[in-house]
This record gives sequence, structure tokens and C-alpha cells, in this order.
Amino acid sequence: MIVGQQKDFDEIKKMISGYNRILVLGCQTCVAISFAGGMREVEILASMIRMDRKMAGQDIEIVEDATLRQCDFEFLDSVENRVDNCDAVLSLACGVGVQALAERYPDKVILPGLNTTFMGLTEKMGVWSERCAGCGNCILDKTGGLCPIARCSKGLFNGPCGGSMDGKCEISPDVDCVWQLIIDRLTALNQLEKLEEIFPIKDWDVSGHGGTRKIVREDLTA
Amino acid sequence: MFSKVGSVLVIGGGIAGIQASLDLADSGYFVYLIEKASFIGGKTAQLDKTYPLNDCSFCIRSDKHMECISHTNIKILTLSEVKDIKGSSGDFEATIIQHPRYVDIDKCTNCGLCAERCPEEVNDEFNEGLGKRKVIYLEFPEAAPNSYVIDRKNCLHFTEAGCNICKEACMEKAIDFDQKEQNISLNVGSIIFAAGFDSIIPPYYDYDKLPNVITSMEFERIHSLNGPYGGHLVRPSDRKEPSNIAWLQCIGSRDIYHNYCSSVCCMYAIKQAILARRSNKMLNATIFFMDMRVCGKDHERYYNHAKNEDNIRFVRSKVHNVFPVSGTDDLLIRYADEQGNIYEEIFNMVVLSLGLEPSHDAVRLAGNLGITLDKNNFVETSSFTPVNTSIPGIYVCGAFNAPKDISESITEASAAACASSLNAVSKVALPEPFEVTEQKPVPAGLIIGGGVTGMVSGLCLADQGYKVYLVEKTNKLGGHALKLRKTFKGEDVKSYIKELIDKVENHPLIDVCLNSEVKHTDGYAGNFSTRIAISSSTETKNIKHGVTIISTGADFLRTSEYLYGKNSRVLIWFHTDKILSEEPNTIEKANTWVFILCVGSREPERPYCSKICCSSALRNAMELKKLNPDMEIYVLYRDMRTYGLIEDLYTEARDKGIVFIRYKLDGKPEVEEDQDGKLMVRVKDNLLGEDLIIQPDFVTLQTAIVPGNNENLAKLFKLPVDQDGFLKEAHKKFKPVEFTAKGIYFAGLVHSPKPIDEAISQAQAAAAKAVTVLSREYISTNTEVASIDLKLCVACLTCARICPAGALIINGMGKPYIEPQKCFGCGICAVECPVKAISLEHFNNDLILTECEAFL
Amino acid sequence: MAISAKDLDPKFKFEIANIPGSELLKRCFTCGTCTAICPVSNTFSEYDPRKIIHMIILGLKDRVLSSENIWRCSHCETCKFSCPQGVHLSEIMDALQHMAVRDKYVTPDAFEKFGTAPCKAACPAHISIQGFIGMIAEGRYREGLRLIKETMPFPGICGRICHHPCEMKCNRGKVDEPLAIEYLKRFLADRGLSEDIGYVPETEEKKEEKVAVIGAGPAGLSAAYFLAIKGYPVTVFERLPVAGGMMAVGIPEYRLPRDILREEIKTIVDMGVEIKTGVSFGKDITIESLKNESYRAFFIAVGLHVSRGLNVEGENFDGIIHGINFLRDVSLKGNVTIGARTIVIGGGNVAIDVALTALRSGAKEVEMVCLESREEMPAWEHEIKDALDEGIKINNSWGPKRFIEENGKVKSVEFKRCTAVFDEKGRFNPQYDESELMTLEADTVLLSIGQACDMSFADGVPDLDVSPRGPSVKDPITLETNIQGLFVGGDASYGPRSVVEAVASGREAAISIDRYLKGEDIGADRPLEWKGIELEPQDVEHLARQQMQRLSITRRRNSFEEIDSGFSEQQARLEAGRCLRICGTQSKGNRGQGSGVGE
Amino acid sequence: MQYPSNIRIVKVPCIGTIGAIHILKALENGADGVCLVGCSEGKCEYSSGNYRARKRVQYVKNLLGKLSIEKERLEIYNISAGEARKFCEVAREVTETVRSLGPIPLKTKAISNSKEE
Repeated sequence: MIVGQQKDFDEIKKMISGYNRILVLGCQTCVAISFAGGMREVEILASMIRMDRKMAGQDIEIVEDATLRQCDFEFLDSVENRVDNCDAVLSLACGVGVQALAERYPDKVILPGLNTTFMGLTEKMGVWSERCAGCGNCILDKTGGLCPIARCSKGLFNGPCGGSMDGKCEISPDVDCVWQLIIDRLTALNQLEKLEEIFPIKDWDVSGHGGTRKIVREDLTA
Repeated sequence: MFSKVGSVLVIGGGIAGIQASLDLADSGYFVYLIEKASFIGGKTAQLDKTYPLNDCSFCIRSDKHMECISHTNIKILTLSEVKDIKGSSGDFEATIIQHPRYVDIDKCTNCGLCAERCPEEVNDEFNEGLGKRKVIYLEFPEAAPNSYVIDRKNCLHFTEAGCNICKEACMEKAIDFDQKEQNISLNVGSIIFAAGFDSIIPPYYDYDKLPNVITSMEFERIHSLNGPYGGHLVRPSDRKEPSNIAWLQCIGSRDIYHNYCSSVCCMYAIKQAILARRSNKMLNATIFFMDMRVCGKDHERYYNHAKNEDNIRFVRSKVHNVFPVSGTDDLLIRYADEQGNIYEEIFNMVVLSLGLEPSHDAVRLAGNLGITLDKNNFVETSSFTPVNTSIPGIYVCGAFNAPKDISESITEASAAACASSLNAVSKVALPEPFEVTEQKPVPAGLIIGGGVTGMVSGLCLADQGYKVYLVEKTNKLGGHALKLRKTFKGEDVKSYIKELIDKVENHPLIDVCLNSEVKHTDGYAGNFSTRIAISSSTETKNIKHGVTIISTGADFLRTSEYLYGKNSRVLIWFHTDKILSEEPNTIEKANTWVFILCVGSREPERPYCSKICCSSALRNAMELKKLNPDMEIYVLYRDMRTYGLIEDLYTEARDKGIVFIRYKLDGKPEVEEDQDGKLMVRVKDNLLGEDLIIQPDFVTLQTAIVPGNNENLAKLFKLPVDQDGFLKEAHKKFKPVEFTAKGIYFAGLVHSPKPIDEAISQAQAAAAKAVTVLSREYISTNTEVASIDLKLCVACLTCARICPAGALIINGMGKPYIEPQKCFGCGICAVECPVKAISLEHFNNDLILTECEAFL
Repeated sequence: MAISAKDLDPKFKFEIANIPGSELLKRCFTCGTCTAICPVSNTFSEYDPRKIIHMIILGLKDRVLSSENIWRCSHCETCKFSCPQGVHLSEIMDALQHMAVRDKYVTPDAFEKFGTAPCKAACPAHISIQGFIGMIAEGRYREGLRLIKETMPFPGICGRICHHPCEMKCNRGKVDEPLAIEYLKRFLADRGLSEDIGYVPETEEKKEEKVAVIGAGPAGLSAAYFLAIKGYPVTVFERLPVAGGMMAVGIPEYRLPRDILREEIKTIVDMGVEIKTGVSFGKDITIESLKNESYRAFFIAVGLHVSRGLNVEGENFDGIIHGINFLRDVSLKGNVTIGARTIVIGGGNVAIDVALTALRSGAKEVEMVCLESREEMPAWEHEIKDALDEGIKINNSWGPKRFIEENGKVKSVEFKRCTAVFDEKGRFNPQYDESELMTLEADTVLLSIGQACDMSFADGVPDLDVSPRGPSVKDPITLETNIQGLFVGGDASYGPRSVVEAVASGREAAISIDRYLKGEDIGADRPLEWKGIELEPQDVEHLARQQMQRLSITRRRNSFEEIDSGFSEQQARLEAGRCLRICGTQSKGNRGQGSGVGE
Repeated sequence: MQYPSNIRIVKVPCIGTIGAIHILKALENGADGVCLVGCSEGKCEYSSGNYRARKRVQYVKNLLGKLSIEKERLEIYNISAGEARKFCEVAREVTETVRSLGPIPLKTKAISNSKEE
């Protein structure tokens, strides 16, 4: 899922200054799960904004709402009225959602309340970590199901660097060296020989370096 | 045939009476609960905190009070006494006198205006006379029933005719001076005496003259937040904080007038010392004691903690005198240490740890009814029927049976509920469960473990008409009790077990599965399903049952100390039992016998007391003496823990001339053998400061009780295990036979070491709890259960991750589901749900929000 | 050094425990109370009673019996009721001492070397005086009372009228003044009555054998009391309509209020003793009739209830009354008419009681006349002082010559000078100088010159050896007579003495009767003699003896209200605090104080 | 036993049911301070409600910091139901703290700022 993190309140404040009717719109999917942009967070943020404005002696009208997914136009229809009636929409969806909103309502000011951080998973309640960099060319079959692109600080393909110490990455002792994990796992799977194969130079074309990516499935298109 | 009556009379509204009432009421019986005072709760209500958790006593018990007050199957009669009881089991006729309260409970709103205006002040008994209260008063703010009461004896309306101040003050017109004493006649099927205890009046120590010599109950009141000094630990004479306090143990216990141990004083004194030290870090707390009797679950650990972490000083010496120190309110204590050195020390305050006497009123009533009492006026019961009095249909529980603490009283109360329910057959309607699902509970119980405990639980359930599956790992019923000869009271265990096995095997509703083990279990209270494997075959058996009782018992330590296993004359306790039954010649030839206690117990790697070793050693020692009066018997002990009425055995053993020598953990006895293989025991005599060398024919080791394979069990049933490896109950004090998970109970040594009578009462208690589930028309759910709006749910799993009850599961469809039987309605999931899809039935988010919004 | 099997005698503990009084020995669970509370332990660190008991239980016979420590117990009984298991240290030490002598660990003169406090030794009833005083000092009143009642059923009575020989011997007297032992005893008794902490001794399991006691005076009642403790059914037969003997009809009420007497007799009745008053032995019942009622043992203590005669002319005129008859009538009837001018003849304590009672019965003027000089008077000094205080004139060294009548009623008495009361051998043999005469006018003359035994009891037991003075005792220690199972005691057997001596007599009789009924040797180990240890107290702060409040002289007149009002609690504790507490102990070593260590 | 009258009590089954939004709403709607009172640590009937609440309070305190509202306006205490007296003490203490802080800036600033305009 996509993991997001709410922007600093000061930044949000600045962003919305001048707008007196705001729709705070959450997204009940990925970012809700990462406790950044679900209905719960919408309520909290809305309350803070109201209080902030009140202390500044300014009026503000806030509408709180959330869509099931902001990244699908269909879900955005349901909030049409609300969008129409506000000066700006503060979206708590990921960047995709924000842009979908902007596309669906081209005349509206759409503001991002989150920084979209990574694709990852919930390690445990309250802890999320990155797992996939969306490179477009998956090699997990060769690395025991652990991705060196997303999880090696240096993005190395052929084993750890010299900074790997006691299984930890040299950038921080809190970060596991993914290559250590890969080796451990392949050892356990008795597939260590897979590492004897040298990775060829990776094709980064599919990773976005070749421009905005698009996928078309002819069989599904109308 | 007479017709049995479906209601039960419970005499005494203390914690035991309340528990017995609740269990009976929950099983569908109608209960009359008779209480002498104006409120229920008894002595427990006066306590501040309870050991060993130092829990606020009120917090936990108040639930029980409220439950009891509001239960539709319980009729509480406060200010009432039983005048007479006629009839017999199944059909008793009880005459009750109810004294007027002069305040209408339904009208009184506790505004307190009446008391504010009342001109007359008297000593407050609830605060042990340390404070004053008005004549119209509420015993304590949380008293249940929560209504004022008039103390007629001191009320000016009655004494000086005509004072109507309170009546005029009351806005609700709740005061009614015309209320009259009422005679109430009740027809009940059985009766439970839960009359509790009275504290012994301190006989000496100048208690009446020295204000800073206080009783333990006074200490409880002083330390209580709702007590006379607002919870500030100050001494009565000058309201100053004491900087050193002495606790004197065995006041009114273990003496010629009360030659029994009151069981609870060691623990409560430690608790009080800990609390005192918490309220004043600089305070010196000293406990003067004879034997530290902390035998219950986790009690030893509590003691060790008090000694090592809380810096409480323990002095092994009985103190008989307290002298005033002239010019101060301080007190001087003179005591002798074991070496005979005499010391004098000054304390700011002295607490007398008072013992327990059976309730005087109850003794009188029981005497009139012809119930057999023992020489100390406790009700005489057998180890095998620990809650039955000498009169069929009349049962006893709590401190009127023998001195005991809250958790044991609660256990026994449930046991009494179980036993008495067999006498009162017809049931009344149960209150409607809050939410009715269509399912009925499966009318069957699964009992794991075929020892005495399991068999007793099984019979209790089967006798009430439920199917019982009794699963036993070995090839026969009986468990470790098969190795025992006699109880501490001297009853024959062997014939009891034989009888028990007969009953179990021939009971049409009991299905005994020998050589069997549980492989898998699933479900919830009222509807479990369990797979059982029989070791001899590959066959498995699936059982549906409404409740589970775990009674897998415990094991004993196979020690390597004291030459055990190397010399055949070094025995473990049950070998002694065996020799006693089978080898009288050996005994006749033996001149000297040594018992070593605490083998493997109360040591750093096993910091708990095995509870039964002292009594079993003494019982066997007495038997040996009986067969060979000339035999010299030495008992090497650390603390003689013959708690409660077992003290008798200790007295008797000393009378018979058995020699007791105390050893310390750092000076354990040494057992050696000489060239001829003869045994030699060397032990340091603390009093004389010299080594004593004994040449016994036999040495019996009282080895520790150790937990069985509870880890597996815990995993299988998802149950908590404590630090020592025994199963951990939901609450040490107030839920002694339950787990947090409903529908699954335990009994016996799987929970902690205990003697046979306590195991049996626990077995009955577990059965009583089980019946409260089985007897329901429908599987009941909790009153407040969270619910999920699946339309909103995004299956983020947050709820499943945080639910403390484990009630939230995500089904195969990726949708969360709340098991209503498990959910206890805490609302944590509702507040954490990122998409706000969860709400609490009676307590939804909007309600709180509305309240939070209502500020301007 | 290790103790091994050869040092141990497992039978030892049973041997000791079989000795009466030591039964509970084995109950000891070494709590240490005895050691902490023992005044001897507190001054002499070698003495640790707990260790001794422990050694007995272990069987260290040689070590215990050869130890000097077993001789150090001062029998103060301070520990008696403090042992939670009721082990009686003092009795056990006694048993050990006797065993040590018997088994020749020491020579019998060891008994001489150690003893007890002089007060206890001096008390005829051997009350553990230092013990009960210690208990008062510690506020353990109930236990103090109980301790007294172990050897004395009448603390309230003896706390008032005892001649307290104990106080003469009190070591404190060497410092300033002796302890007010009598009054302290009274304090405990009064407190017992007023605060309902009165102590009714526990009685042993009821026995079969019935015992009859003739005479409900202090000796008879005491015997009944101690026999009741042993569990015997006892009946006391009394000729008078009230129980108490001289305590009821001899000692005037202003010295001994009757409710005190009643309460202390009631205690005995509460213990199961039956008292039948108005029954004359020799007339209504006899030994034979009692035997037929299956009484198995008898104690005769009929007292001295008739007055001696003067053998003087005119002795039988109206208005001449025998003092003890007068006292009895006042006690029984309450109101006896008496002339305005009264003469009392006699110089003993009874004469003073008679004189003071006369004063309270309406006499305007009371004069005493006695043979003895002021110094020779047998009455105690404080009693004489009381009489003088109340305005009684005492005429010393006069003997009655003749009585002079008018209309058959006495008018005056003529006295002759007495020159000597005793001869050179000290025998009573008065000499007179007939030339020196004195005549005193009198409306009433009260004769108080001695008491004798009313021998009519002998009709009830014709076989009993008697002398003209009363029943003959075969053995003054066991109080046996020539008849098996019949014992005599009290004043009738030894002459006029005090209540406490009668109590001692009754107790000895009870011991004898108990042993007789059990078929034991009556005379063994008797008498129990106590040696009081003299002490030279040094560096003791002077503290004044507490004084009792007394009724003013004016209020005493015409009133039988009690003169002495007793100690307040504060006074009692201050007074008890004066006790040296180390009497009877040999060593003066002092123990250190400080903080003991915990476990 | 009395506690200050300007305290408004909202009863909840477990302190764990109070979310950040509830605290914020209360402040937003005019409360000058919020005090959460739950069972003693380790004594939660629902095992962990009070523990969660404590962490949540920290979180909301941070939010308040961002709004320049004094963090002291929010506090959490562990008081068991039997400790009425302690509750009163805490209530007084909290009232005192809040009183010394003055009305929540939400009200004062709103007024002064609007005056400036």
C-alpha cells in the first residue's frame, strides 16, 4: 500500500491561508491504513485548523469528508457538491489522489495535506516501512523475496558493500542490511548458489526514467 | 416426597455471601441475601488495598456489589438477622427480622443534606471508631445500597422524642420514622452460611490506653482514602506522620485461647507495611513474627519483594509488651532475637495484626440449629466436602468455615453455590441476556485431568444434568492423590478416591476418556469444539461442549539434593505414605526419622511455597509416632506453615514430642552417609548456635510441587501462565477460578500448590462458574459489544491488531468479525479505527463527542 | 562443637512434661516471648528461658540439669500468662531443680542459694507479688489479677485487711519505703470488679469425688476454691446465715465493704462450688450423713466464733456484751442498740474493730481498757492510730476487777492496775496491783479478750481427736487428722490468725485432699518453702510511696462507709514503678540496648 | 468531599475510548483544559486502555504545541474508582493549573484579534 505522512501543520497553515471555506477530504484506503489521511485524521486536522483560525481571530468554514478512494474518478463524484461550495480542497490522499481530484475538478484549488512517502507495509501497529520502489523490473525471485533496490541504501545488486556490520547498514545501526537478510534467507532456503549469478546491468527504462509510465491492456479497454 | 424449593438463603453479605449469591443467581436460582449491616460488602468494604497486587479493593469489588444489587434473581435484605430456621433440606422455613432503615432507599438521592443538618455525632464504627459520623449517615460514599440510614439507638427523634431536623431537611421526603421492624418468613431449598468473622479484641498491649497502638483494621481505615484521615498515614494521637511502625503478628492467634492460625495476617501485615512505605519512603517498617506464613499463590514472592525491594524489616520474635515512652506518644518494644539477645526499640506506632474469630452471631445461630462446630467454633467440615455442614442442605463458606482470605472465600463461595444448588431444584427465569443470538449453549463440559479435582468438577456438572467428558492422559483416574494416605485432618484419602472413581465411572452422564489428550480446541463460551486424540490409536474424537475445566494438576520435584536417589533411605513424601501403609515392620525397627521441609520450594529458582509439605510431613510424622511411639522424629523446617486450622496438627505434633529445628536457607541441613551407608544429618540449631548431628534411619524430603506441562496447555487454550509455570487466573483476588476468556475455568494444582480440601472446593467453584454458562437459555453476550460497519471497513487490520480481548478476527474474506462472546466492550478499536467504521453499541463516538461539545 | 545422639536423651522432655504444672512444655514453639519479658534475662544475659526449654525438648539432659541457669528463675511469674502456648516456665524450673537434686547434679543446699523475692517468700499465700506488680506497671491488669488468683481467691479482701507481712520484707524499704503491696493488690481486685475484667479461674474437667467443707470462712472457702480449680464438686456447709466467716461477721464493713466480699465469694460459686448456709455441723449434718451422700473427703474449718470469758464478778449483767457477738450482730442485723458511754475491754485488733464499730453504732463516747501497756498492745500500730484518730481513749495497763450494776444492768466497771502481763518466760500471766483502782461509768461494756472454738461441731464427728481448743491436727503441714480423708484448718486448728494465713491453710488442705483422692503421697515435697533474697539496693532514686485517699474523721463517725478509697490507676502505676523488679535474681549485670537486626 | 464545580465530567467505560478528536473537540468547544482520569497503570480492566490513553495524550500535547496552546492544559491521571479523595485533589490541582494559565487562547486571542481588526 501507499504510505503517507501528514505535512507539518505550519506548512498546511501557510498553504490554506486566504481560503475561508475548505473541504478537508480524506481517503479511506492506503493512507487511512497508515493513519495519515483517513476520516479519523480528517477530523483531527479540521479541528486543529478551526482552533488555529479562531485564535487568529479569523473565520473559517470547514467541511470534513472522505472518499473510499481518491484515485478513482468515480468515487470523486459523490463529493461534487461539497467541492463546488468551497474555496479550496485540502486532500489527505496520496499524490495520486490529489492529482485525480485536480483532474476531476480543474477549476478548484487542490492542496496536498500529505507527503506521499513510499510503498510499504505495516510492520506492526504504528510502524510502517518501505518495501517496493516500483522499479518496473522485479528481481525478487533472485534475492529470496527481499528487494535490494528498495531496501539497500546504496541500491547494490551484487552483495553487500564494505559497510555492512553485524547485519546492519552503515548508514544507521537501526537499518538492517538487506543483503545480510538476503544471504541469510537464501542460506535457509538452500539457494545460496543463486547469488553466484552476476546480475546484469539493470534496465532502468521501465522504472520511470524513460518518462511517465503507462500501461494499456487492450483486452480490457473499451 | 417433598417438593424442593427453588430459592437459596445466603446468610451474610460479605464478599463470600455476595459471590455465592451471584453464582446461584447466574445459574437461575433465586437468592435471599441477608445482611446484618446497612450495606453489603462486609469486612472487605473496610479494606483499603488487597494483597498481593496492592489493588484498590473497592475498584474491583464494587462491580460485584453493583451486580448483586441490580441482579433480578437476588433479593437483598440489609439490616436483617435470621431469627430461626426450621424444616429440612429442600424445604427450609426461615424467619428473618428486618430492622427499619427509616430512609426510603428508592427516594434517597444521597444528597447528604440530612446528615449535614443532623445535630448528633457518634463514633463511626465503619472507621473503627477513629472518626465521627452523624446519626443519619451513609457508611461510606460507595455503600451499596447507596442510601442513608438512621442509627436508631442514638437518634434524637427516638431518644428525646421529636427531633425531625433531618426529615425536614430531606427534599425527597425519603425519611420515614414510622418504619417498623418486620418479620419476614422465607421458604428456601438450601442455606449458605457466609457469616464471616469478627476481629479478636486485643487482650493486652494497653490497646485501650495507648492511642498509637492500633489494630490492623484501624490501619486499613487510616490508610483508606475514604477513611477518617483522608488516606494520610498519620497516627491517632497527634495526627503526625509516623517514621517507624511496628507490626506485631499473631495477636489473638496461635495462643492458648485461639490455638489456630488466622491465615491472613502475615500477608496483610506485609501489604500494610508496603503501603506505609509507599506513602512515606523514609518510613521504617518492622514486622515481628513467629513463622512467616505466606503460602498462597505468589505470596512468597510478595514477601521476598517486601524484604528485598521494599526494605521492610522482618524480626522473628513474638512481642508481648508495648510500653509508653514517657513524654512522647511513642512506644517501646522489647524483644529477644533467636540468640537470646534482648533489644529495646522505640516506634511511633504499633499495629496489632489481629486474628479472626468466627462471627459471634453466626456461632449462636449455628449452635441453635445444631450445626456441628469445632472447638474453635468454626463450622466443622470434612476435607472431602469442604462446604457441607453437619446438616444436609446447609452449607458454609468463607471465614466462618476456617480463617481464610478473600480469594479463598470467593472460591469457597462458588463451591457452596455449587453444592447448595443441588438442593434447590426448580429454577426461576434468568434475566434476559442483553443480546440474544439464536444459539443455545452446548449442555456439556469438557474436563481435562482425571485427578480428584477433575472428578469432583465432573460430578458436580453431571449431577446437575450436564454431559461431561473427562479426559485423562494416563490409563487411570485418581492422579497424584492415589499416592496419599490421609488428609491433614486425618481422613482416609484412599477410600475417598475409590468411592469417587466409582461414582465417576458409573455416572451415566460422564464419559471418561483415558489415555487421551486434547489436540485442538476452538470456539467460545457455550460453544466449544475440541479434538481429542487417544494415544493407543490414531483415532481422534471431536467433542462439542459449552465449557472447559482444566484440572491437569501438577507434578512433584525429583530432587538431587540430600542424597536422594543415591541412598535408598532418603525418601520423597509419598514413599513415606507407602511405607506407612505397607511396611509396619520397617517403622517398628526405626529409631529416628528426619523430615526435611522446603526441599526445592522457596528457593531462588522456585520462589514459591508448596503449601502442602508442612501438613503432609506432620501428618506422616504423627502416623509414624502412632505406630512406633518411641521413635524420635525431627522436623527440619524454615517456617512452620500450618496455616488456619492446620495449626492443630502442629500443636499435636509438638505434644507428641516431635522435635522441630529451624534451619535457614543459607544453612541448609547436610545429609551424609558413613562407610556403612548409615545416614547422618547435620543441621545448625539456631537457638543454641551449635550443630546438631542426627543419625536417622530414614530421611523424608518434602519436595516441591512443580507445574506440569502447562506451557502446552496454555498454547492450546490460549491461556496465560504465571512466572512459576502455573496457570494464571483472571484476577488473584476476585476471580480466583476464572480466566479472562469466558467459558474456561480451572481447578486444583494446575493453578498453584494446595491441599486436597482447597482443591475440592476449587473444583466445585469451577463447576459453579461453568453452570452459570451452561444454564443460560441462550449463549449470552456481553452487554456492550463493538460493531463494525462493513461498508466503511477497509480491512486495515488495526482493530484486529489492538483488540485486547482477541475478539476481533479477520475472516477469510478479509472482513473483520467481532466475536460477541469475547468482546468486552472497551471501545479501543472504535477509537483507533482510521476510517471510523467501528462503534460501541451503548457508547458510540458521537455520544462522547456530543458531551465534549457541550461546553459553551 | 556439635551435639550428637549420645548427648541426647529423648525421654527427658517426657519426664519433665509428666510433672504437674509442666505439662505444656512440649508446646513451646520458641517464639521468645518468655526471654524478652523475663526480668532475670533482662539483667542476666546468660539466662535465656527459651533456650532451656529448647534444650529440654532436644533432650540435653546433662547440660540442662547441671546448668546454673535453672536456678536463676526467681519465680516471679511475669512470664506466666505471656507464653502464647501456656508453658509455665516457673513450674518447669521448679521441676528441673528438684530433678537436679534428685539425680545428684547438685546438692540439696542449692535450694538455699537461690530463691525468690522476699515479698513472695513472706506472703503466707506466696502470691507472686513481684510478678503482679510488674504486670500493673505494664498495664496488664487482667493478668495481674489472674496471677494473684493462682494462689489467693480474695485479692479484694486481702487488698484491704491484710496485715501484709510482705511489705515488712520489701527490699525497697531499705531505700525509702516498702511498696504498697496490699493496696496494689486491692487496685487490681477493684479494677476487676469495676471494669468487668474480673477473673473466674478456669476449672479442670469435672471429677467424680465430692468434697465437703465445713465452715465458709476464708480457710473453708479457699479450700473449696482450689478444689474447684482441680475439678472437684465441693459443697461448703455454713452454720451462719451468710458465707464468709469472720470476713462477713467479724471484720467491720468500713474496713471491708460487703459487696467486695460478696463478689469474691460469688466467683467461687461461679466456679461451681455450692455453699449451703444455715446448716449446723453436728446438728443438721454429720460426717456419717455426708458419707451417705457420697462425700469422699472433708475439710473442717469452723473458726473461732465464741468469746472467751473473763471470770470476773458481774460478768453476766445486762449491757455486757461479747465483742465478737456484737460485731456479728452488727453485720447480720445491721442495727444494734448501744449505750452512749461504751467501754471496750481488750487491746487486740478485734478490740479496736469493736470500739470503732461501737462508735459507728451510736456510742457517743468509747473508751478502751486493756491489760497491756501501749507498747505491748497486740493490735497493730496503724489500727491503734486509727482508733486514737477517731477520738477513742485508750486506758493501758488496767484489768477489770468487777462490774457494778444498777437494776440488773451494768452501770460501771472497776479496774485494777496491771503491773505485768507476761511472766519472765513470756507466758500470759498478768500481775495486778490491787491497791490502784479506777472506776469507769458505762452503759455498755464490750468484751474483746480473745476467741475460742465452738466445740459443738465435734458432735458431727465423734471419732475426731480434739483438744479443748479445737480439732487436733496430726500433721500441721498436710493438715491430716486421725481420721482418713478428714482435714482441718483455719483459726480453729491453729488459733486466731489473719485471712491470708487462713487462705494458705485452705490451699494446703486442698492439695492434701486432691492427693488423697488421687491416692498419692500426701506429704511428698512439702512444704514448699521460699527463701526471700535480701538485696542491698544501690543507686536507687528515692520515690515516695503513694498514699491512699482516706475518709475524713468527721465522715467516719456514724458511718460504715469504707475509710480507704483505693489507688487511682495513675497512682497504681507509679507505685508499681517503684518496684526494684530484680528481687530474687542474683546478678546485677546489665544488658545492652539497641536495634536488633531483622531477617 | 468536593471537587471544583467548574469541572465537567464525561464518563466513559475506559479511558482508552478517548481519542485525540475528543480532546480536541472539548478544547475547541470551550474547555480550558482537559484531564483524562483512568485506572491505575497495569490495572486496566481492558488490559491496556489506560496505557494507550497515556500515549495518545502525548500525541495530542504535540498537536497543541503546534497550535501554541499550552500543553499543561491537557493531563492524564491514574486514579482508581475508590480513590474519591485523590480524585478531588487532582481535580483541584488541575483546576489550579488551568486557572493559572488563564482562559484558553482560543477564546482570548479570538477576542483580542477581532478587536484589532
